[in-house]
Amino acid sequence: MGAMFTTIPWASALILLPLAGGMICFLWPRMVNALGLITVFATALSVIGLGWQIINDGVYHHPIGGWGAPLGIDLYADGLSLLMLSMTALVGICISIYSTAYFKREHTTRFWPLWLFLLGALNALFLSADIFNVYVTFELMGLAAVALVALAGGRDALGGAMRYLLAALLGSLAYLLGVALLYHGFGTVDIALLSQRVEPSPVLWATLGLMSAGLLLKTALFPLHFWLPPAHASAPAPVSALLSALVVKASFYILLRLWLEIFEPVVDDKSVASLLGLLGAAAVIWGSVQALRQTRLKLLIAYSTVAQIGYLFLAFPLAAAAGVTAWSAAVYLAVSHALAKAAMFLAAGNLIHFGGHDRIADLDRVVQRLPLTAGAFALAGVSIMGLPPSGGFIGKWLMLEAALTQERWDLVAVMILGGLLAGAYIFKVLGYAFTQADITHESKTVPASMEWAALLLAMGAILLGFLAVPVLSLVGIGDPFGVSEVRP
Amino acid sequence: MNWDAWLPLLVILSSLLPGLIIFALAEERVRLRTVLNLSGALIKLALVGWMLWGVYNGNHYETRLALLPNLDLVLRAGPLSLFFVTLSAVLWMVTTVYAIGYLEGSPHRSRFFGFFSLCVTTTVGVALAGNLITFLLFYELLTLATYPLLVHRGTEAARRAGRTYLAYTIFGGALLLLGTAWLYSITGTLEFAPQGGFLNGIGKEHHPALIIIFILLIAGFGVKAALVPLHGWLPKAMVAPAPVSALLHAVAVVKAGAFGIVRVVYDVFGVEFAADLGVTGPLAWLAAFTIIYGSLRALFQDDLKRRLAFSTVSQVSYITLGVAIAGPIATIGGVVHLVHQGLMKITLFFCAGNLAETLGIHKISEMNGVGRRMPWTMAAFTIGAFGMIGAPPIAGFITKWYLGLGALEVGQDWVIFVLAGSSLLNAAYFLPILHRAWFQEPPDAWPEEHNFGRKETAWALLLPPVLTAILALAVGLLVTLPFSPLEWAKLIAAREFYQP
Amino acid sequence: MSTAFLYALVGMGLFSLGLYALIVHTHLLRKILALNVMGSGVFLVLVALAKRTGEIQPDPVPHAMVITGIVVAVSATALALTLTLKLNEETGRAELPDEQRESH
Amino acid sequence: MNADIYAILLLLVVAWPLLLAIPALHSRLPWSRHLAIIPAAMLTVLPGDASLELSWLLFGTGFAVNSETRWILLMTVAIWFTAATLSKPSMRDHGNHATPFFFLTLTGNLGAILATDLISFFSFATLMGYSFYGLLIQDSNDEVRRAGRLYIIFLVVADLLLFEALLLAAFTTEDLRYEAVREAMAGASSLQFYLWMVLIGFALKAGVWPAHLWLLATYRSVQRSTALLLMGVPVAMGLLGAVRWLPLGEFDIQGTSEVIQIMGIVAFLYAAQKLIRRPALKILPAWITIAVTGMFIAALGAGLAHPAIWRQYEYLSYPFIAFMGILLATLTFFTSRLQDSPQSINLPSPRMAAFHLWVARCFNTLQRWTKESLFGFQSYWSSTWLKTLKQIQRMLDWQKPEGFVGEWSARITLFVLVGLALAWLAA
Repeated sequence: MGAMFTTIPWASALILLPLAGGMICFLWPRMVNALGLITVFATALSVIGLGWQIINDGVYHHPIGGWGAPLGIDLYADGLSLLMLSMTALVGICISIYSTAYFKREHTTRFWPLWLFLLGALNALFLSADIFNVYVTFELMGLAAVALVALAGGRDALGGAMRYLLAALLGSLAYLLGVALLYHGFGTVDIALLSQRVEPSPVLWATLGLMSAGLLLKTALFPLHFWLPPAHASAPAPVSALLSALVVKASFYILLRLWLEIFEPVVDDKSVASLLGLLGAAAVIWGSVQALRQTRLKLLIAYSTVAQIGYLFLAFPLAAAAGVTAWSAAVYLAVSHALAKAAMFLAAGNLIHFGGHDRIADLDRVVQRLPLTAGAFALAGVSIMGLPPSGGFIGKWLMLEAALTQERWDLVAVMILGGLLAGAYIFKVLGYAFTQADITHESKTVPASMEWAALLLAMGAILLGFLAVPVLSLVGIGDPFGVSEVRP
Repeated sequence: MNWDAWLPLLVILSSLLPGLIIFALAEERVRLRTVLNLSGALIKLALVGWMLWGVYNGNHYETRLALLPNLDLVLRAGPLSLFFVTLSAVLWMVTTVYAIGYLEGSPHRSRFFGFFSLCVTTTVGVALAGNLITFLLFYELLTLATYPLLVHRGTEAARRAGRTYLAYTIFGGALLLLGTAWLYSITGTLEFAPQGGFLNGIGKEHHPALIIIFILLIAGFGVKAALVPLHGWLPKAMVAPAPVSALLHAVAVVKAGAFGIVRVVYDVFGVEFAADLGVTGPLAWLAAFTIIYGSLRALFQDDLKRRLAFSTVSQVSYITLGVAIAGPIATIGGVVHLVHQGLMKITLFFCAGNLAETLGIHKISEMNGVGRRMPWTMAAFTIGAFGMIGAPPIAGFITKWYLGLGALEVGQDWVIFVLAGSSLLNAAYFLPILHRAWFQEPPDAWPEEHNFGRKETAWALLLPPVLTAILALAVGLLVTLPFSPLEWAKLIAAREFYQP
Repeated sequence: MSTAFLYALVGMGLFSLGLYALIVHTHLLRKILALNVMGSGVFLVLVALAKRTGEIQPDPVPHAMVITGIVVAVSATALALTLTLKLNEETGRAELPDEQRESH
Repeated sequence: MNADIYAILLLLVVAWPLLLAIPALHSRLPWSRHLAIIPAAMLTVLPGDASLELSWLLFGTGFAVNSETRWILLMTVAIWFTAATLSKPSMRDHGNHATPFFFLTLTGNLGAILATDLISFFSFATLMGYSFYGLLIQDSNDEVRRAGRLYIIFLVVADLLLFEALLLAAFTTEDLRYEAVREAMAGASSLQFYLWMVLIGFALKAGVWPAHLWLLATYRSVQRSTALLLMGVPVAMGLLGAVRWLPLGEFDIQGTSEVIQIMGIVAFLYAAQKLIRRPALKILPAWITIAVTGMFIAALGAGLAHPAIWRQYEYLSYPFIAFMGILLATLTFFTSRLQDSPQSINLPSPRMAAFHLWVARCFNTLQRWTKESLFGFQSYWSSTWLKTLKQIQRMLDWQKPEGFVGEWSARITLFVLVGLALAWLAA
């Protein structure tokens, strides 16, 4: 049984299942909800299967069709990929459950195929072993995401989608140019091979610049974040959740991989890492301040994403001396942010669904009627603020530890300040849960599945605070952070 | 199955689980909610009693869960933790009864009692924390659990107070996080150890950093302990319902901060090491200043609860003062005040709540002759007030006695003058209240009188303050009996702080 | 300077030109065109650099990439055009709307 | 057997009036005020010494009765009995708000007499002192209230001083019974400090000149039964406390003892001078009290200077206090009977009024200063120079009320301050 379990090509299933599911949903629009849910659950099962394989046998490597790089498509999964895949599966399930109740009939037929394509693209991206595949999955992901944003219709959503599309394409093209140069320079697109072959050269520098620029644009790092708030704020709630939780993380994941495997060992100069850290710090402050200034709930959450992405980049300047700790921190922050932010957007969706608007100042009537949603928002907020016990706290703690061992007081200050600002904007919303408002407002009921989906995600973000030891040991499989240094 | 290892966790669960169930209860299920509340409180009391007996006989109770690599979540029941746990368990019980009476018929009770239970859960967690990170975890949770209680009324004033509270506490939490992480990066451990065992091996070059860490930690805890100038939130927080104020001032928030200071000085740094660093002296001065300042401000408040709040600012710093004087006897005085102040202050707040709830009295200027209308309530108030002044044989006297002796013992005679000044000011702001209540003629009509038949007020409102007042008197009168707070504080000092 | 390198430089030029146009122009159609120009530039670089080892047979891999890239570019352009049309229906203009306004 | 009865009786002396303080109880008992004194009266007439150790109470309490305390007890019982008779013509005690305070004060008084150690004495004296306030102001007119305020201020300060003295004693010796403290304090380094704190503390409590102000004020204004109690409660207890707390008969304390003697004599002369100038009849007993307490203080000073003499005559001090109490009470009783007309509730003397004005002003100024120093920074910065000048002027104003500096009260204050400074220097 165990043997059979390990022989199934789970990784391929991870990509093919959602793509096939998307096609079927497209062809069979009547049962789209059921089909979609089945596909998502099957995909999640595949993640468990793959996890089983990786935990038992170590790093997973699979050339599809036996072609091998550079022409064929290689699949590669280590602890880091597995974590990302699990995150995608978990968030995906909750969002899928939420979506069955959220969308109207005519929207479901469009939502499900697009979402399943997006899921397939994400899985493929996390499993990719070569940089060109990454480009293709980027594009698939990007196009599906843009279409999903446009799903809401209306001026804001279409404008947001358009902005997003332009930014995504620009980022992809920059990245592709980088791929071209890398291939020209070192003759392969396989990440593992590249990491053996690269050496300092002008080509490498050009590549570094182009790829980083493209990926930063896609990750929406300050000051390239301009497209994110309109897109994330105007999309339908589950789509916002997907974008903020998963899509942004995908490009960060690639940047992380490239940096770890290709650039970091070669680039002696610390200025690039410092620059990334600086931008991250600026993002934390700027995003938080902007979030605090917003009067609309979804924009607030979107700007919070801008800020939280900044945290991830603080790991770059810290990695030089405290590699494992810093990277673990970034990854942990990314995952807990995914759970928490998805929960937040879903909660916001509930509030909008119930009250018909997302003006923060008028939320009081709404929040009190939806205690579960308020709870979800609050729990997610705890993680975003980095308060214990939550995944966000663990991530922040590790990051602080890394910064403190190197006495990077500037970054420490940024982290602390970011936490304070986060507290301010989270409680700006939560304060309305406790006012004495008359309930005279016109309102619709919110299906229980929508409330529970948000709450489950938020509880996941909290629970992550207690799972640091197993999760970090899982990430360690395959030694993705390269250096096996001893912790202080 | 070794139950000893899970007892601390069970103590926490005994209020956590009822709290979570209460959240899910419908508003009108009063009976079930009451049963849940009270049974949780009783179970907790029983567990705590069991552990008290065990620890007295030298047992150890420790729950340990992995939180991070090399960093565990530790719940440990030592004498000091149990001291605080017992206080919370007993006063939780009393306050629950009071809250049930106080909130009868008001909206959002499920929410209230849910957060109420969470609040106690986190307080007990703070008490049982066996290392700094566990402490930090529960300390931050405490902030989150008390916020909904604070703004429970939902008025604009309540929301403003809530914002102020958060601004202070989240800032304090950030300082604490920074200090904790920094300490960890230097030492690689955060375990509480008597005499700050793990810091003794730290080289001289780290001493400046350690001083800053001490300041950070004390500032972080000082926010909740309302050390001047970090006390601003406390008087504003008076908009909360009376049981919340009572809990806030006597058990949960303020006390958690003071307890944190005790932990930092004794179990993180170690009192001798802290004295070597030269940080206890300034802390003592700050505490002394807070004591005087709080009393001075209290003089000018007409709002009863605000006056009591400033009185808390002053009184809680006795604990800090006792700890910072850094002698065995002063330590006993400081530690024992954790319980003494709790008993006295909770009595005063219950009484203030009774006045507001029964007669609509919120201001001291409205209190004329109230002693004739509500003799039992005001008798309890009188005991609390005299205790605060330090009149023998009430609990507050014992504290001042030990603080004074402790200060003499280590040659810090100036503390005596601070104590005297504080007593004088306490008398100056409590005696006029008592004079009004007992000796002025009552007005023709009270501001907003509720009818309780022949009784002076509802039983659930009357019994708690009377009980806590009797306790405050009893712990002073029966101070030499075993298991009295003072004897237990001596046990703590002997076993944990000043081991031979 | 080899011909291939010249082509690559031209590709780079196209890329830059497209980028400039993308930023400067407000009309969406122009932006889409600019993106396509950028794409062509990248493809040109890829094709040109395929002759990288000095062998007579060029490397097939970049060509495969270009084909994939073109497919992607076509679908992206299609999506972009659809969005432009929708946006035009909604606002009557083929430009990006201003940043979100306060009220709906 | 006999010892058990004594033990129960000793406990009852204190516990019984305490129990009666509960309104539900005393309002149901006839002659409750008299009943409360019964155990004490019984103890007075029973022969022999007895003691009771209550080690579980406080830091270990004890009650004892012997020939010395019996004198005091006798006096106390007599005064309280008279007061009870005077104050309550009716049998039932219903709705009188002062009654609980009557019982509480009684408890404190009896407890303080019977207590065998410093802490118990202090505890009971505190109970007595604060409850007595309730008796003082039961008439609740303005003058009474002013007098009550004076009383309570003196009481709080006295208690503070005694608390500090107690701390010093506890720091020196573990055993806080009277004899042990006497012996220990005689050789202690903090002796001077202790000495002065005890003296000033009890002088404030007993209304010894120059702290006689509250005594005069209250004596003038309260009703007859309470005026009677004044002699037995604060005055006699203050003197008793001084005798018990001071390290008398142990050690020759040069210098300080002379100062004390001089102060006592000055107090006596001052009161005598007043008496010669024939004050109103009603106030006469108060001045006599002040004269007598002055003499007593002088005697204490002598006792401090000559331990041998003190040891020889120590046994006399208790009957002296007792007789003094009874005498003064009787005097009070009769003078008030003589003047029992409505006009005798006389107006405050101009001097007293000035003093009250001064106290009120001081208090207001203190309040304003504190307020300004606490909150005034902002307004200070924003205010114009003129405003600041005005503020300064206002702050200076209190120093020159018309004719005030020529008044006694200022000299008295100065005197107290000098005393304090001396004590400080001596310590």
